[in-house]
Amino acid sequence: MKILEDISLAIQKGKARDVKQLVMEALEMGITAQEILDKGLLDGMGKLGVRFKNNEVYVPEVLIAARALNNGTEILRERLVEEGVKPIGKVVIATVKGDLHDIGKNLVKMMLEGAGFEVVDLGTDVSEDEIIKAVQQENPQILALSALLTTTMTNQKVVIDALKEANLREKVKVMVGGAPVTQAFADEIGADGYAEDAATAAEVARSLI
Amino acid sequence: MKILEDISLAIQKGKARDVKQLVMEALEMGITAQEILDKGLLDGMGKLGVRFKNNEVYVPEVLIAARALNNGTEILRERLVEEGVKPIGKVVIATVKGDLHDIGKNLVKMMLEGAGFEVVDLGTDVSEDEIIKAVQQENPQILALSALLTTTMTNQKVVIDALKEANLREKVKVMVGGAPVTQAFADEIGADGYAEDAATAAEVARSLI
Amino acid sequence: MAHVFKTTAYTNLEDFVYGKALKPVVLKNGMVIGGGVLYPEINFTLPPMLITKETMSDVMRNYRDITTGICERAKELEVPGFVAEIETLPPMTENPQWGIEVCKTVVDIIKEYEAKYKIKGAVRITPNDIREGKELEHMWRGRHWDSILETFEGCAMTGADLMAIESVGGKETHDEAVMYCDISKSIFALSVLGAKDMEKLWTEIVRIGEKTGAVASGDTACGFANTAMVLADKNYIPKVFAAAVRVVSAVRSLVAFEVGAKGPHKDCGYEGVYVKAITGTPISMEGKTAACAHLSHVGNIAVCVADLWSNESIQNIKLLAGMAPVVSFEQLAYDCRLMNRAMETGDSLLLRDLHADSDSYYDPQAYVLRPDVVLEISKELVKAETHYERGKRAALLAFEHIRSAHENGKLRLDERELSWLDNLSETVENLPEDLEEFIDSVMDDCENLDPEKYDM
Amino acid sequence: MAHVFKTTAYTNLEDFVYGKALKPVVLKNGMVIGGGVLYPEINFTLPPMLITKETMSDVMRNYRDITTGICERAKELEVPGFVAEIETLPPMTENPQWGIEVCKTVVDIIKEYEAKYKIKGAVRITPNDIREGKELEHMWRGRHWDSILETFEGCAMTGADLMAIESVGGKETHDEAVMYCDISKSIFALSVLGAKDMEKLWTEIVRIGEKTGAVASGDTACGFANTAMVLADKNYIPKVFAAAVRVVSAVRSLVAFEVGAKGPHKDCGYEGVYVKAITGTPISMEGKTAACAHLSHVGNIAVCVADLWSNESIQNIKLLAGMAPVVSFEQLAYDCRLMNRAMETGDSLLLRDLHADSDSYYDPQAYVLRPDVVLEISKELVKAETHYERGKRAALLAFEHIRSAHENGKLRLDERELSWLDNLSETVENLPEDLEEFIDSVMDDCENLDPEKYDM
Ligand code: B12
Ligand code: B12
Ligand code: SF4
Ligand code: SF4
Ligand SMILES: [Zn+2]
Ligand SMILES: [Zn+2]
Ligand SMILES: [Zn+2]
Repeated sequence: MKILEDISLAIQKGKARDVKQLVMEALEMGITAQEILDKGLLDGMGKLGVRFKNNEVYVPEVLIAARALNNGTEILRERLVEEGVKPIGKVVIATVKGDLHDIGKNLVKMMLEGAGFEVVDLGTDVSEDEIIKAVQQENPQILALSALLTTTMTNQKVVIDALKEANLREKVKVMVGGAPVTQAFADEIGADGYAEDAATAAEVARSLI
Repeated sequence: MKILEDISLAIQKGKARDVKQLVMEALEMGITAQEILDKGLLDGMGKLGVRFKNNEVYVPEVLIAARALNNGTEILRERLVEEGVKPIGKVVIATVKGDLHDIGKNLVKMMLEGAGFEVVDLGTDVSEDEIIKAVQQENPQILALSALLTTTMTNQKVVIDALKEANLREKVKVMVGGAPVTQAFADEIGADGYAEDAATAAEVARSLI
Repeated sequence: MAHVFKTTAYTNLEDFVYGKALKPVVLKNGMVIGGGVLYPEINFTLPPMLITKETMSDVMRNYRDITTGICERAKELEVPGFVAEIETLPPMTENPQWGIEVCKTVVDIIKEYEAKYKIKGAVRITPNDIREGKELEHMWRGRHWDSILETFEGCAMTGADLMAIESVGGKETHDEAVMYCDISKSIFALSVLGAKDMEKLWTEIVRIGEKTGAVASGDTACGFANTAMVLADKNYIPKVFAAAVRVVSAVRSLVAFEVGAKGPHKDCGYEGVYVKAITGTPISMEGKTAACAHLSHVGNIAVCVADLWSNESIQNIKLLAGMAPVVSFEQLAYDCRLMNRAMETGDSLLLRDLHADSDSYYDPQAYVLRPDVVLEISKELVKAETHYERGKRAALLAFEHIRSAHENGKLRLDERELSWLDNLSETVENLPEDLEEFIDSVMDDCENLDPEKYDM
Repeated sequence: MAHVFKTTAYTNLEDFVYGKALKPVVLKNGMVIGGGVLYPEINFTLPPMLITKETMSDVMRNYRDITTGICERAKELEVPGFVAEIETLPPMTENPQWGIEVCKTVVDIIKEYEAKYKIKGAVRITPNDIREGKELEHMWRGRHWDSILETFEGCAMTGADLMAIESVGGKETHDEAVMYCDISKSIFALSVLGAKDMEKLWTEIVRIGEKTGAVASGDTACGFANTAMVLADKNYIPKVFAAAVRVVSAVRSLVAFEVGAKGPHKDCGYEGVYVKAITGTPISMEGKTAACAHLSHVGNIAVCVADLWSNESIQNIKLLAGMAPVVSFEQLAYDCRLMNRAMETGDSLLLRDLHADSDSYYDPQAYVLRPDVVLEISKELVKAETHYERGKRAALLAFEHIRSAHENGKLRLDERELSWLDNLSETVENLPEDLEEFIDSVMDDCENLDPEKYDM
């Protein structure tokens, strides 16, 4: 449908105001919120994500599109609830204890949101206790852990062990990442997923649920 | 005693003929084989070992001294048995399966012999089965494993696991080494000792028995 | 009182070369940095492990082994001298006694080798700046601030020769700037917040230097310009943005020298070339041999005016030849041998220019490190009076030089970069004259900034 | 029929420089090795892991990731071309289908990048020589021999551009020679056993080249000269011995060219400089950037006449910047940029000599790699008629040049080295004229040698 394509394009161009306008029009035309979300907003983010992965657009462009996306979903929110539509999944994300690097984590968050996930960001330097508490409260499908230091990456294992202790390990998939982390390390500590960059992280997250 | 000092010096200079001569004289003088061995032959090797570690002599010099040492112990052998003297320990050494590097292993062997160990050398590319068999037959205090390839170092763990299987792990201390091996790797696979070079290997071996 | 540099120390391109600085730094053991020899500066860090009370003996073993390995290789290769940098990791600054213990371990081994084999080595201590995160009370008082200063003083007393830091004043704001490529916010973070913090912090470091005899050396804008560089290298942000941030960051890093730092400026601050041009103090730089720590587009050009040549950082893990820090050290030593040989034969300017010309066409971040460009920009930069004006001018000068280089076929830029170049220049041109007005216009939009921590 | 080189290809020191060879090698994709550009040659190996049927998918993933990482970086840095060397590990030669599969994986990715982004890349396949150990039946027939040739042919068919090996004929004997610093046995192992094996082996490789279009490139005397170099570097054996072995090893490595190899000679064979001097074919060399694989005393001088510049080998492990092979590749790329820039500006001879002079004073192993020394020794070497005579002469020439350099203050040698120099020279001077007599005098003492495997 033309209007959904227009929404998708407006997202890709990061035009928050146009997105707002078009989403309202689409609703008036009687298109379901679900369809507007999937074929308009998320379609746009998805296409931009591909272009990001191919080095055709920069992060600020994706961030601006993500803002536009938020604008759009804001309007849809009520209707989505009415229609009983749920986000495709919920992710709790954090940089582990002792580690203050957050740029990588923020990019992962951005791409996850762009892929339709609801993301709860606990910030940086988050202890295993805080993470456990958040998992209990938020009940996410996925826990995503970032670490940038060779002296903190081991804390990803600490969190996984704490999950086991708390009998939560089976309830949540764990994804790990960050510059020093490798697939081999992820395997070794018993994580369910690993990705080298933010775009791949979103793909891996989708494959995990 | 002067003659023991002379033996020690002759060893250090690698003078096989002199060593032979002097050892016979010492025996005639009524010095025990034990004393000739410890304060003459092994003393010489020990001193040369220190100079080797300090980069004052080269490998060929040590090898030639080792030959002289053999000459000396050859003569003492019977008397040592009579006196009930045993070598300070027995070592089985091998380069693990898939790996043909033997220079490092040979140097370790040389330094172990110089330190008074009896060494059984299984050669290179030795499977875990062959090693187990040798441990059963030779009953050594120490098993020394060398590996030079990142793709064979893991076989050091394979051997340790096979020892456990065969209920031999408690009977023998395992030392590992070779260029890619580290103390951390040694700890990880449950080895008892690690050394970075041949001179240190002899020290570690002594500390293990 | 802060001394603002109003002229450049270097006026002649022929004098502006690696291994020689107008104001060399003489160390206790007689090594002269910037005195005619390019020395390696080796950096290292722990392999994957936790740092806790329980692992402390293992931590110390690592530092001991690293230092011994390096000294041994220095002896083998007859290196004329070297600097070892210790960048503490967060727990070592939070528990200053740990950081000081690490420093002592390294210093003692180096001194032992110096006594035994006449290997000349020096230690640079770089406490990591822990003034970040949820628990930070204030930038200039409280637990975090105290720990940093305690680490400096303790390490200086234990024998460290040089004191450096990669301070983070303004970084919370600059992170946002980088992600959105917001050049106004970048200028605000660097030349307002950063400069303000630098002045406070470096006044203290200089004081500790006077008290202990350690040299207050310099402060990298890593959290700013290198973050941008790494993101640009991943194609996450435009290179012209990262190049401009680099030049703007010089304004911030200079502040240490305005309050009394003496150099050598720290390795990972590529803006050091501007610091050297303006102050005449020696600098450390890192390039291709630091690829172990981050890939970059300035592998060769980085050495052009360096006085120390660094690998930035490498974990203590085993490579085929041996431990990685030793490997890095050997690579640095050979690079320095070549450069020093050319110094002896009188070919240093030629070698400098070969290095510069080999990189500068391919990337604007390399282009703004060209010795000729650095001198030209520096001469203009020092004409501006305030840090804010300098910040603006730095960005504009970078954009101008990049644009004209591109027009003259001296620099390749693709379409995407060109359109960012236009937008960014326009933004800077339209920034207000007045500082207060500028601050008002930017600060509201700074989500992560807590002005009270800066007494604002 | 084997062609014995009676003159050197190079007569003029001015022509003998990196990046240019008298007989360049043109690859299928148009890359010309020795045609005026120095290219990086990147080598890599697996991280700690076993190679079995079960781990094969992981093995392939490693090679895929390595190759993709390198191609990406080649694109980013706009490298004008590169060679990727695959040295198979033993299980991959024992099961040729594995080696061929690895080769195909690497070739396919490189071709994909060439098609998509015009990145020029070539593959050198180096099956490891498995003719060692207890189960070996014969050097030139049986399972081991067949597997090697099968790996060559399979990889050539799957798209490998260059074929190389580090063959081990005579190595069992040379190992003894090295440990005892027995120069006679070294000459026997290299110029008798080694030369004999090389002739058989390379005749086959050249044949496979003719059949498949892959280039028969060259054969490193690694198991000989690099073993000596590594031991000398650890101070286990004298450096003058290792230096002489290097020159003698040229006699062996030349045999490949006598039966039709075309170059580029393999990276880790530093004797390649002699091969280039004599044959005019291009060579690969490795120096400081190969410190990851082994430390050495020839970090700079190694590049003087190189046509490919290599890192020798690095495991696929993670460094702070990213995977280690990518890091190594970036370092090589910058080295090459510098050298190529000097070629453009006409400064290549100067840069060559700076590299040579920076190393050659410190170590005899570096000294015998000086371009001037290489040319002089080569000219004398080719006058000897047989491999044995050449072997003897190579050692003597090395000793002479080392001694006179020392006497003229151009090379530093300590006392221990000098006394070995005297003893070793004397030994070689007293070797018999007659080959049979020589063989008789040495062979008895060769514990590990089984002459039947060599049809002797
Ligand atoms: C010489 C050598 C060879 C010779 C071996 C000769 C021989 N008879 O041993 C030859 C040419 C045959 C060879 C073959 C190969 N090699 Co090789 N080889 C080397 C080289 C250059 C030196 C090794 C050496 O002898 N060092 C000197 C000795 C004294 O040191 P060391 O072995 O480390 O031993 C000391 C310590 O480690 C310790 N130690 C050793 N063992 C033990 C045991 C115990 C219990 C203890 C406590 C201590 C200890 O003490 C020793 C003395 O101080 C290294 C390079 C390097 N940097 O190490 C490559 C190297 C080990 N080889 C390598 C490779 C790839 C190979 C081949 C696969 C090459 C090929 N593609 O064909 C084959 C493999 C053959 C096989 N199946 O094993 C790679 C390994 C890469 C990897 N993935 O792991 C290396 C690292 C070279 C490189 N940089 O790429 N190699
Ligand atoms: C920027 C930076 C900083 C900034 C951080 C700013 C910020 N807000 O994050 C500052 C200056 C604060 C900083 C501080 C420090 N840093 Co720092 N830093 C860097 C640098 C230059 C870039 C990191 C970055 O942002 N990269 C860009 C992002 C996009 O990449 P990324 O984080 O890898 O994330 C991507 C992927 O990894 C993945 N990913 C990330 N997280 C996750 C999570 C999941 C679940 C998944 C699936 C994927 C995923 O997707 C992301 C996007 O594609 C690196 C160098 C480098 N080469 O990485 C050093 C580096 C990480 N830092 C280092 C060090 C040493 C420090 C300090 C200790 C320095 C010091 N001594 O003071 C402090 C530590 C502070 C602390 N407690 O954490 C070292 C680490 C060395 C080590 N031992 O491990 C590095 C490697 C630099 C170096 N070469 O030495 N640093
Ligand atoms: S570039 Fe590296 S050394 Fe410098 S501040 Fe950044 S992380 Fe630290
Ligand atoms: S030097 Fe390295 S690459 Fe060459 S043969 Fe030896 S081990 Fe192999
Ligand atoms: Zn640094
Ligand atoms: Zn090699
Ligand atoms: Zn190689």
